[in-house]
Amino acid sequence: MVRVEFLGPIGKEPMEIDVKTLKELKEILNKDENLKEWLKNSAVAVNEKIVSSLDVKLKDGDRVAILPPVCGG
Amino acid sequence: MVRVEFLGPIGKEPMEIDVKTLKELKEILNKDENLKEWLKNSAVAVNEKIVSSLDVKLKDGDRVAILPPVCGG
Amino acid sequence: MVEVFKGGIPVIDTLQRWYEEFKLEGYGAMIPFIGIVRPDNKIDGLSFDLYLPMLNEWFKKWENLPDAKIMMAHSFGDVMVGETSFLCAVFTKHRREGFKYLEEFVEDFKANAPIWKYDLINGKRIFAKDRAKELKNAGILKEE
Amino acid sequence: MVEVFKGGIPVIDTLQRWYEEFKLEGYGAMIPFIGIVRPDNKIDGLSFDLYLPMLNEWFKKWENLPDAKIMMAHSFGDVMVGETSFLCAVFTKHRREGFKYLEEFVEDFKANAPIWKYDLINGKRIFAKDRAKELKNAGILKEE
Repeated sequence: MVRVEFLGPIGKEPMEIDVKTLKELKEILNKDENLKEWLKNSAVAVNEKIVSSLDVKLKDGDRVAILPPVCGG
Repeated sequence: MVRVEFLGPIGKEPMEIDVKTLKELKEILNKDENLKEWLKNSAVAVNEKIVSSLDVKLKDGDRVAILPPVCGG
Repeated sequence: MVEVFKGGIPVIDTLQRWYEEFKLEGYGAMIPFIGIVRPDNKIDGLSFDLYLPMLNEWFKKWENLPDAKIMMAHSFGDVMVGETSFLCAVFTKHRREGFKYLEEFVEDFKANAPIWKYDLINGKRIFAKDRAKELKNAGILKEE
Repeated sequence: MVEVFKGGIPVIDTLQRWYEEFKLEGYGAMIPFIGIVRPDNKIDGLSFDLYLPMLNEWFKKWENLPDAKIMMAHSFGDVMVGETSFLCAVFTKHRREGFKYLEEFVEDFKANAPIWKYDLINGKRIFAKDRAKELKNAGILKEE
């Protein structure tokens, strides 16, 4: 199982999902119409590191974060 | 009379001198061998403003400052 | 580690602590940056969410510079107008590296720190979408 | 007016006073610069002479900027290692003007403020000739 967190203004509770790749995760998350909008401009981190490709294997216990546009300070 | 102040490391007491121009003052100050060295790299202010030319008339009560190289902070 | 505070940062206490900690370490310049909440857009204040594990991960590359020390604090939750939500300080031997590092650090922070800002208006918390910037590789999960 | 202090500047008290004075004036960025005396060249400290009338005259052009507020303090007399001899703070609406003004201000200060620095070594006060810079139009009274 992979834990998916939705940060900041997305305002969605974390999910535990049984997926093996980011591609699979993409399919599932895009089914949620509200989330779909956020995915257009959100970055994705796996275990606190931003990823640049969907060819990332996920293993049991990995943490995925969906990161909408930021503005600190 | 003009008041001449020697700032910072020059370490000379202020003088009251009867001169009408900076040219005249230059003649007088260069007679002091120690001062002569400082005059090579010192700027001159008349009434707190740095001057760029010797063609400055001095009047009674003017304040002249001899300013050696600076380093604040 | 980034120092985090619920609500406004205790600016003066924090600066004092950092100053005392590093004033005898051979740094000739301490340059802080204090981000104060401005009374703009009729807001009562701002509010922040942080993703702390990633914030600390991001900060690591600034914590171990060979020729500078950088300290940083940020608020989470509500910060009222006139309070401070972001505080940092760069310590360097000479001033010029200090100016350079401060600017580079703050720009990197603005672009990459995982922090989300909201306006507080009439008791509501509204995402500051207009001021937010996409992180690198944003949109990777977008449906083609 | 430049604030002057005999010996080291009370850094934290001064920053607090400036912060409280301007935090509600619509400035989003306060960027101080703190010049700390480094334990270099085996000095016990530094010492300073100021020409105050001209220092204040020089500072005037920085006091009335349309889009920034700049505050400044400097020591005269002896300042020991670890103490602060120069303190300033730039307040601007946004950070970028703040970075720009801070750097311009400090460079102008270093080149043009009528201040003389001495090393304190074994109880002696030695002019820091190697670090001193000629003012503009220097040498005007030099004998041809």
